Amino acid sequence: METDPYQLIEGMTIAGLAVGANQGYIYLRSEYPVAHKILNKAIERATEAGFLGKNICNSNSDFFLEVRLGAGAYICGEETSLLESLEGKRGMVRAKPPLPAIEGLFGKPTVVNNVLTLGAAASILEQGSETYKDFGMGRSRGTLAVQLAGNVKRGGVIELAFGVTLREVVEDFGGGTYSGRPIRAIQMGGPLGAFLPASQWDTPLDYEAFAAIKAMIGHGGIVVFDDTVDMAAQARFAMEFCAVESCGKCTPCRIGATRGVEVIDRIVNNQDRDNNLILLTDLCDTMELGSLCAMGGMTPFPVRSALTYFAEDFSGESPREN
Amino acid sequence: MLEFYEPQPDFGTPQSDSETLVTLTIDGISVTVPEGTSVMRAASEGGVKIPRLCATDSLKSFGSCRICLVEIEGRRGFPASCTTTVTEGMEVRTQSSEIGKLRRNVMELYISDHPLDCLTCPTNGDCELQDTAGEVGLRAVRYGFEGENHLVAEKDESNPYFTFDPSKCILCSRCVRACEEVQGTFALTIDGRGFDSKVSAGQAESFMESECVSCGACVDACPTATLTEKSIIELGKPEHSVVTTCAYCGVGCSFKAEMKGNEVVRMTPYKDGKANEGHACVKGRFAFGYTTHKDRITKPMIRESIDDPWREVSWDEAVSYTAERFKAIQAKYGRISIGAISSSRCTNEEVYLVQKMVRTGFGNNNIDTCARVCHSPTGFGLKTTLGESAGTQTFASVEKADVVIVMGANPTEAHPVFASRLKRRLREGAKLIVIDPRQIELVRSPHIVADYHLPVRPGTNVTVLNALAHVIVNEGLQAHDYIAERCETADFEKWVQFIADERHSPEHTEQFSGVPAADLRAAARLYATGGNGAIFYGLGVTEHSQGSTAVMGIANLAMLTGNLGRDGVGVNPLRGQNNVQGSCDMGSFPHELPGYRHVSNVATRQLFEREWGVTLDSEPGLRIPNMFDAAIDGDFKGLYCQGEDIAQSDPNTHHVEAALKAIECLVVQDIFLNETAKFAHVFLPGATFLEKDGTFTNAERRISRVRKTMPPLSGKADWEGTMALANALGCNMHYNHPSEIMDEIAKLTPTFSGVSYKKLDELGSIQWPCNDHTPAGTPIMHVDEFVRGKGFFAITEYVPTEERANRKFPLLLTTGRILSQYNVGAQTRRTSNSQWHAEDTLEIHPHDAEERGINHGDWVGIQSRVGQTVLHADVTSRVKPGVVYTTFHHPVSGANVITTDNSDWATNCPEYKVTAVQISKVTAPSSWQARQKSFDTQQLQLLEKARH
Amino acid sequence: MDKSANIDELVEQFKTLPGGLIPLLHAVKHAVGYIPNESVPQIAIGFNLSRAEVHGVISFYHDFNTSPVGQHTVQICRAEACQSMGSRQIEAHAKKSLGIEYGETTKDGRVTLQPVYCLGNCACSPSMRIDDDIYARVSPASFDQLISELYVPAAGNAGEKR
Amino acid sequence: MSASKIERLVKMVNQISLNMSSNGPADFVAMQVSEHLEKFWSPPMKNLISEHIADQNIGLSPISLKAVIELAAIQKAK
Repeated sequence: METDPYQLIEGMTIAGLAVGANQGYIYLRSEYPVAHKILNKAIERATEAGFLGKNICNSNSDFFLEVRLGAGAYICGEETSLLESLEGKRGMVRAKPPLPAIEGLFGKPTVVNNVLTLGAAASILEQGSETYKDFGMGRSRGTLAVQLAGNVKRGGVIELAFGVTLREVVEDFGGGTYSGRPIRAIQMGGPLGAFLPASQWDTPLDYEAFAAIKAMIGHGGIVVFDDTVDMAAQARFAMEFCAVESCGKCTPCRIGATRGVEVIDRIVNNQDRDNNLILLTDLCDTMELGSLCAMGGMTPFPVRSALTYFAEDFSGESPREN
Repeated sequence: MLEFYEPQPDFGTPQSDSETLVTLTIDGISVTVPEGTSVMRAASEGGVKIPRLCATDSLKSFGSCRICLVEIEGRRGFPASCTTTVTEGMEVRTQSSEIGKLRRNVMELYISDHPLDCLTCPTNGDCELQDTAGEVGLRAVRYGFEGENHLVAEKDESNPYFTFDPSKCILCSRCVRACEEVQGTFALTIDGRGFDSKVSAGQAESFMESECVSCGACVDACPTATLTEKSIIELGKPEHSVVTTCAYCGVGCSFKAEMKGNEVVRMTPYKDGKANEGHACVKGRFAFGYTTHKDRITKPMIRESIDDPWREVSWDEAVSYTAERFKAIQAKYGRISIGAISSSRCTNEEVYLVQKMVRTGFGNNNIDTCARVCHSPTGFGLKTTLGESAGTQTFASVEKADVVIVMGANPTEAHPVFASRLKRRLREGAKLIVIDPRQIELVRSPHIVADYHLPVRPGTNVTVLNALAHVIVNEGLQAHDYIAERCETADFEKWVQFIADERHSPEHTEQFSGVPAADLRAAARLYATGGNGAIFYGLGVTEHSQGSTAVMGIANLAMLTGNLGRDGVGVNPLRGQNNVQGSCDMGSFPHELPGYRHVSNVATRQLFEREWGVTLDSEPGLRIPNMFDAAIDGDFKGLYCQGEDIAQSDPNTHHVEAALKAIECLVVQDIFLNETAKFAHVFLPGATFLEKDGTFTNAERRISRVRKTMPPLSGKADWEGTMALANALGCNMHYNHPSEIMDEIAKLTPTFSGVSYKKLDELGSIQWPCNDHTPAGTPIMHVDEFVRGKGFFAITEYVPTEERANRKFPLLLTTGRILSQYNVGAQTRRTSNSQWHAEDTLEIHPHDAEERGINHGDWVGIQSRVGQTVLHADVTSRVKPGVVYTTFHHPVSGANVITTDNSDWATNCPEYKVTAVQISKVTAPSSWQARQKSFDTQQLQLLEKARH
Repeated sequence: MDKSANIDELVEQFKTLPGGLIPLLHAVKHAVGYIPNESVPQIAIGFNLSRAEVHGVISFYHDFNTSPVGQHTVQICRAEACQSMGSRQIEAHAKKSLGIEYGETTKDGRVTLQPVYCLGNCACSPSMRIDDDIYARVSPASFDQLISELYVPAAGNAGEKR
Repeated sequence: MSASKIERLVKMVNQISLNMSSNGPADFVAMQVSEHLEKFWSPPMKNLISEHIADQNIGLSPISLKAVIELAAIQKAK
């Protein structure tokens, strides 16, 4: 969006033409003021050049594109919450069905995709689906724009075919940690992604392979932590983040996340430790199986993985911040 | 219908109206339900209860509580049964150890932020949270109670009727959704998000400061003690309940009177009541306290003159005293020197008895009813054009309407439960045309915008109706085939000649009505071409010198566009009081016997004469205004007035007071010493709707049972009082129960011949006509043909009212109602409803106010040709320049001191809606108000003497 | 500035935009610095919503503050990538050096401190935002430098602005 | 400001006539007006207005007068 906004604009236009939509919205987080300026400018230029608006490229088709700014709500990345927000409402998650493709924005059928998908559309059309399909492995075809971040020497976005291992990405592309200390954990797929220990770094970037280890590729974000990380604090943060960003509609997420923070605190403080560990597992089950959307449903991923692979950090003996 | 108290069954999600059926198995039980039904509802219908908290069948499924999760063969995870719809062959399991654990764990989270005070909680034993915790088997809360919580959240006690205790809230949003989906006010929201979420009225303010209209839908929807009636907090859970019908407006809502012994603990809207389907308003839901108010008079009283103190006497003495006085008056002044006025607040049976007493005991036809002053033009106009004096539809029919015209009615204030239905339909996309001088709430309010608001100048309705018809005819938009098939074609041709004339064009009528021609044309096209068109109208149509003409104009429009005789269309008078329709049906007019049959008709008369054993007068009696005139002329000397406060509600108060003072024996039967009773010689204590059996008939012709919840405080229900008086006059009336009166009505009235209490108990309610052809009643009238045969297009010439603005009286005053108060306020003023509306004010446009140096809140004098009163000014652009507006709920306001004697040409319904006035800034109440105050004080002292 | 008149203009501008409430609220915040509670009724009328609904929307989104904030808003990223690069130390330092907690404004009204969850600059963590500028690789020292520049009229930009 | 008995009745008849004035030719309207009076008015009112047929000064409009004459005939026939 910041360096090649036209790729997204083109992708959305293609998608719009494909489904017969004549209005597209880019729902952009307000935390990205730079992207906001660039996208607006790009849309303005594309419209002036006849690539957007009425009768685009003399095709007798119209496609209008508008950037709508979020207002500080992570949950609005969830597709139904995003639609509510675009409608000018509280970003509360909708129960599905109906799926947005049937009844979406303003009650109309709506395609909701992420930037990566729409960004890939133009090159797929240009080079043919076969070419795109040739990349990747198993059922995960094509490429993934990996965002390498955190404590890493060379961070940034790398577009790779599925199948490369996490270790290759972090070590070969990233060059190890920024701090120069050993890597201890890698979080893959955003704040709701699992923390992976060294034993799992050889997992290839493939949806099925990640699902098999109860992790996810998600949006392709990779965050590297060195050996100073306190994984109990990270687990606690996952719950805390969920508590801060939950829309509050469903009970497992609304109350569960807050209780999660409290239970983890009791565990690390050695209060009735064994029972609280059981309770935390129960809570993770409840959130995972009972939540209305992925926010509450996936918050247990980082928590459980930290608890499983970095249990020593929950002993209450490791030095913790906060 | 007396039953032990039990909440009504809740299927969890609304009913699907699909005609396609789907069969599935739930826990091995085969269930067949309409497509679109939720798994939860299907389970309920199959006898399987799935625990839930955020679901209730009055609201769309929401999916937030996550208690109702189930397993479905072939689907991953645990779908919520409320948001999952059934599919053919689906196999659902509602119980398993995994589900059980999940539900218990979710419940554990709820209870970790909930006070542990079940035993002392006001809804102990009537709490869905408590029940559900039991159902899921919660035994411990492992999180403890030390964590973050909302237990110290402050209570909001601002609403007089219910408490909001957020510490008990589980954030199911049922209240918020009820306010939106059921009531349509959108006064509630969730403030914040995540764990900090909390229910908020308005902008995180108290309920009373917010947009809340206190309909109670949120209280009904709340599954916990968060929103609880104060009466329940004070008195505890009810032990039995009685289904009855509300005694306020013409919507006729069904309620469960929830009782402890003879005390009403609360009134809850009855889901199976077809008029309201489980919804209510602030009056019916909460304002029942008047029934036991200390002002109730429970003993008969008599006095020689209105300057004498009252004397409490026995029923026997009061009744024989009255009979003797009446007989003496008749002996002295003639048979037609006495009469009676019956009440649209009383039951059908009571109204029937009053007219029977007049026609048999008084020996004349001097019987009229308060419908005279509200909807008599409806009776005349609809009978003339369609053949029946009643609205054509059910309320539910509006759910099929595509274009709705609301004319001279303000449903959100006066018919709130119907308004909620209407608003729901409008939110679904139906179009709306409002014809009203004021910008009523329906013109613009949250999620509602009228497509056209035609701000008609008071008194010119007929020009607007004619212009609408003119556009339809001249643009060829009429329903040609429908008219040819169903209407009198020769009369139609004559009418077309009349209406097509240029004098009815919007461009020409604009000068009278003030309605922009372009808007009017567009509205006409919309109504004629927008699909099902339904017209709802109120007293803003009838209470005019051309009230009857306007009603006929409305019927013409509906016939012209083929909008009669099916679902979603029709002509629908919104009746003011609970039993206006019924009181008219029961023969309360001086020219008509029950069933709208003229007294001059020999066969009809003979039918009644045989049954009643007397000879009936074949000539019409006096209408209410005629009675007043005759009283002043010295020809009318005795009046029995039941449940009607003519001194306050009838126009030109000076004139009415003069008439009342001229009456030698005025008998008032009421629950309070009302304004009229202050002029009375005999006071017979009335009974409230809670104290008697009977039936009310609402605006959709729906006859519903009124059931006794407690014995009459005075020892006699109103029908028993009337019967005693009738017998003292020599009639031979012996009824043991109102059902016997209904049996007599059914015997004598073809439209009621199939009605009986037994059938009412079976069906819940019946819309007349109910006879051999339509044994279950008639939801929609004129389906195949009009009652009169062919529809008649009446000529509706515009005749300007004499009440015109001029230099001396440059503004036009019109009147209306407000939500919290009811009519003359006798009931609602004796409840906490006055907290919303403690006084009547005068609405005046900022421009008119500024010209007169009037500021918001100033005392203003309102001078008409007949009188003056003083109110506080409410400077607002709800009214347009040139128009002022007030309500008439408080006696001291004297709204009728300024209204004139003008009345409808055909029915003498007073022209309440147009009074030319001048407004000026003043410093004190008017001389009438001062006199009223001292008279009031004097009369209350005379009452006190009776009580000691 | 007559706030209410200005807000009326904005309401007029946005009320016909589908889903225009959130763009309006951004515009009001931009014009006034916050969303005054007194403006809710006029917004509600313009958008044909209840006051409750408008309030519900405002209170849902972290961006929409209903009371004035400092001249500058400083946001420190708390998300994982920044945590992996020491954002917790930056947080602690920021609170201490400004003498305020999250959500508070310095006594002189200059700076409001807020947490933020990801500024999209994760490859160059830790990040912070001052008004509409994002800064990367923030250290306690560069934080102090950036803050001190807020106190210099027409300050140039130091630090590693992206 | 109560008008006298007969003034009130005259006003009422004239109002009815005016409202029916476009229903057809004068004779037809007069007949409709008289039917209306017969149907809705009480005998003393009918009698009083009928007694004033000959009185030119009470202010009945031409159609009203015609109607009252017809009404009087109906009354007489009873």
